[in-house]
Amino acid sequence: MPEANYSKGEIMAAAGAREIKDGQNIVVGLGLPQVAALLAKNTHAPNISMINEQGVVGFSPVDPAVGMADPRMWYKATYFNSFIGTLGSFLHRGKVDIGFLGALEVDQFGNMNSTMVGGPGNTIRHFTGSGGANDIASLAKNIMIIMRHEKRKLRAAVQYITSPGYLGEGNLRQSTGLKGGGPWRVITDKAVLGFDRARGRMKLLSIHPGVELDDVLENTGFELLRDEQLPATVPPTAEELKLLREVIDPTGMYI
Amino acid sequence: MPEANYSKGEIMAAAGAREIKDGQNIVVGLGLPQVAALLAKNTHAPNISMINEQGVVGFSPVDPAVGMADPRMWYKATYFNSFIGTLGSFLHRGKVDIGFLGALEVDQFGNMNSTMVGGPGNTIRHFTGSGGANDIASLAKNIMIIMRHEKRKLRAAVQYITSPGYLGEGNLRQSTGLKGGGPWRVITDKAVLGFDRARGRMKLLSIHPGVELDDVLENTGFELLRDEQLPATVPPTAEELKLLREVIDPTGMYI
Amino acid sequence: MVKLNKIRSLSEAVASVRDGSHLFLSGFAISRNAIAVAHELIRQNKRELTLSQCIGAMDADLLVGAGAVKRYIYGGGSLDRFGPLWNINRAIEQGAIEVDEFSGLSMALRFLGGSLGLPCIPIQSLLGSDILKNLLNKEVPEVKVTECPFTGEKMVLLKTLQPDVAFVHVQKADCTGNAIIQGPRWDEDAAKAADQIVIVADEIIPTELTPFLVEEVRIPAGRVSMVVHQPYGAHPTSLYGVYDYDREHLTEYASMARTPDGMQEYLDRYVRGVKDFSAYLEAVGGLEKMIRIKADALKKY
Amino acid sequence: MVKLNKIRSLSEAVASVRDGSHLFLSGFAISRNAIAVAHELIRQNKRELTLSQCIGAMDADLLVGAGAVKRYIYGGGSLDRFGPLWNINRAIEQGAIEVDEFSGLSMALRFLGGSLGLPCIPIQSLLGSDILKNLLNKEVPEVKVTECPFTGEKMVLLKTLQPDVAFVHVQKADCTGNAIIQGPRWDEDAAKAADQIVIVADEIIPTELTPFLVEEVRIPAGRVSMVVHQPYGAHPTSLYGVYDYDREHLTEYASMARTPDGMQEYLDRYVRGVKDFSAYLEAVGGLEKMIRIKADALKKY
Repeated sequence: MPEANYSKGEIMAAAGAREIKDGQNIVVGLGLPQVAALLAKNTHAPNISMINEQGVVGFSPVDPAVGMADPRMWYKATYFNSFIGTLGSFLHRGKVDIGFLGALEVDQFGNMNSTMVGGPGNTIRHFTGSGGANDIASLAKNIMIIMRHEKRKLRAAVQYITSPGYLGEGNLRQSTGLKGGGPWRVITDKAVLGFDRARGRMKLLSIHPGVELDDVLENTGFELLRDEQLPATVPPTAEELKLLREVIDPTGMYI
Repeated sequence: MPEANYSKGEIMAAAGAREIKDGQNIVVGLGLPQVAALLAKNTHAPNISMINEQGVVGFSPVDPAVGMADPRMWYKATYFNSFIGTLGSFLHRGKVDIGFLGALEVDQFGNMNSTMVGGPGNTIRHFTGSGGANDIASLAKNIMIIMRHEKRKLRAAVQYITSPGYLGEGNLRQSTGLKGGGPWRVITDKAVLGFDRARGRMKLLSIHPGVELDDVLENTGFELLRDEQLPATVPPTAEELKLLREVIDPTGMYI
Repeated sequence: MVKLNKIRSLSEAVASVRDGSHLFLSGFAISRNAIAVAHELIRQNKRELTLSQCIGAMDADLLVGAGAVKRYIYGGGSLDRFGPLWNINRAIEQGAIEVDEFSGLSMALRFLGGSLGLPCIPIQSLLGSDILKNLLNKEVPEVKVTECPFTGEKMVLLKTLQPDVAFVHVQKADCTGNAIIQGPRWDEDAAKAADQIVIVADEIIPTELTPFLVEEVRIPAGRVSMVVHQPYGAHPTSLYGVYDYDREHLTEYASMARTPDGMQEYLDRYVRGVKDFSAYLEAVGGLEKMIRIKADALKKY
Repeated sequence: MVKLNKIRSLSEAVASVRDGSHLFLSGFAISRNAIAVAHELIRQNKRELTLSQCIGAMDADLLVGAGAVKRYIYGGGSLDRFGPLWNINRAIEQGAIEVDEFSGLSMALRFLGGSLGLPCIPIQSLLGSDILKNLLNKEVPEVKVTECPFTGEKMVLLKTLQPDVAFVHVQKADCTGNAIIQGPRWDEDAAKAADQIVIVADEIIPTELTPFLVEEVRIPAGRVSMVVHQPYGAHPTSLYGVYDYDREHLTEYASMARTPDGMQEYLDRYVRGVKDFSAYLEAVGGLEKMIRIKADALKKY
């Protein structure tokens, strides 16, 4: 296995960016989602609208930010409003093509937990909660999750459903009344995963160069659907790496 | 009877202005309502917020306008929004003290018609309809109507209830679920009328100087409640007349 | 970076409208009407349209007068002191169009709910009125009197509205669709309720400028399908800060619209009988008129 | 013309809050927090408060850490990369406060509905989640799963929220209460949902200037009860266009709030142990610090 000349963050950003089509409306959060979206915007998708849930649209950050509430994320925004102007008249109106989400845990049905995990004894540890995540998971046409590939994070069942995926096998999501399309991609540091949307289950789509299939399977807490032939994830191009390193994240804060 | 040194419009404006308290939120339309509110603002109530239903607040017009859609009405506004920002977050939120309304017809319960009247045969004539009038009548704490005193306009029953008053005798308005306080004053060119709010019926409060009681009663299409002692409406003061003629409506467009 | 260019000609944008569509036009009485759009819809002979507006305006009155409208959903309206909406009132009196008549706020809430993708929204006006009685008597109910399950209060539940296309005349927009509306914006939620938004801008600004005017951007590019550049496209209604209403022409319109024959003559003279909106602008006084109605920089009218 | 002067001191404005009130504070994570208000509420030892926010922020975390909060209604939150809301998470883990946890949009719609005086409003997220399951299990229901009577779609009906008092930190306001918010305004509807609005402005502008800035006025005077002039009142969180967040102090806060003892030490050092907000500003670095975090005119941070 040749040593790759790119980092895990870089192939994740590149894989995420390639899933984005020009002209789409995309809700992004801090970190790799934003990096992936900016990479797409700087290459094949210059006309995407990036949306920040609390009311910022069309921004073009030039300095690394510490979160969505950091005005660095709002630089050169072309629209300010409130949650109502983003999660309302974009998302609930059915006009968000891709919602990026992170989570503490994701399960085989794409359900996500960002609220709490059990601690020692009967205790719980409480985390960030939903923010807009539940709404985005419920209502966006496609959900893209970017996360580390670890068995404790990719679980058979999450401990708390903060943000619904397919909820369970079959058409449970639709019968529950959820209008968005549901989970669509999970980009990890080992693979690109997708979903069999009819069955509501996670499926392995490609493995990053240099990663073994067993490594993926062992670090996943449930059985992944997969085709017999598994392609390798296309690695980042020289142009993409140059953009990532020199323009989008020059201080290496996220990648 | 001494010849009055003021016009009917001037005593109507002055009588309307005196009903306004400082600091109130007031929805006004074109014409005498606006003149009355501006007179109050220029005298004892400098801190009222005047509200225009389509999304304009805090305006100070200096030129006569042809209607609410005329930007002359919006001059020096301090807030722009939409119907939602005026009829929503002021009116429906319960924060409008006085709503001024006009109407084709008003009945003894303060119900108002601005939609249609019967024509010859079985025909109807269709007019302006509600605009914000139904909402204002339903939700403002107090409704003030300024109109000409004619038997065909002050009727026992209106032909169409565009904007609800007390609907009928007794507490029908409350049991219908309407949250605003209902009709409160009707200022005509002959008298100031109010309501017995418990009974929901119109009541004569004062008669303009020079007008006979019989003149009022004959030109009202229903029986008016009244106390035995009826005061005369206080005529406009010299200061009020000066303001009306020189500052508020110098071209005499409305008064 | 290449920016998506959504600029289309007025005729291209209007050609995308299918007969039978539900349209929203941005007019309120005599202000910021989508007049150029109404003209082009008439010239392209679009039929069986449904129109919805919070408050009826000249743009809708033109379309009703031209026989293009099947159904009109609105909350009342007029041409302010220039007169009533003659064509709309006449069509209602004669039963020539289907009309759903609401109040200003109930229309505004139906659009707000539609802009948020909510299926329904409550209101606490309308109760006790003949407006509500008429609506409840209709075969296709879009209103329902009910109680709040939490407070027990009576309320009217309204079905929300989502027009197929909104045509919104604005002061400025960039070519990606970021639209600046100055002054009151009665039409902002209705625009966002629509499935497709077509911005008609009196002025196109460079995208580099948009971030500096961000506080005045009311409709974001991500919701906009097309941008039409049409100077004076709201004439003879006013465009706050850009031009005043044309008193002379509104008086002429209100006088001709008073009768069916007069209205047809108006349409022949100013809409059907002219090649395009530029020819209309010439017919109503051209450059000299436009200079005369230019807005004062301070007063904005 | 005399203009109503609603200017009050911070301590007067906060003194008007009754124990047990339901308050809204304008913070979102580490931006535009009502920090000066939170400090003064703590110094005046207000108790048993209910707080509600779309997204939890430092202002709420301070109040929970000081033991002033009985119930917190919110949609999740953090201090961005400075860390979690230590006090809030700890209080939830220990059952020390009542918590109603929603999502960002469901809180936003509850406030929007409250701002319009609607008793309830529907939403179509939450379905299928444990957030909804937890809320339905509560004794006082504020959510109900139902169907739209027009479309048959499933929806969650939410009881709307109307706080008693909203404290909203803004860039500029005039003395009558017209408040300018620049940048995103996650708090605009929540403010309008409240019965009383107290504007805390970093800068007071003359009323003569307001009409020229009208497009940026987000909360109108007619809805505002009091105006407090408090420069740097959002410190250490950022005020878009005025000052950046104070990285140094946020790091110190996040580190001290990590333990109950550390939090009490923080409160003693910076809140309870200082006379007023001016003394706090001196304690965190005074003029030199404020010059260092001044926002760049172009970048706005």
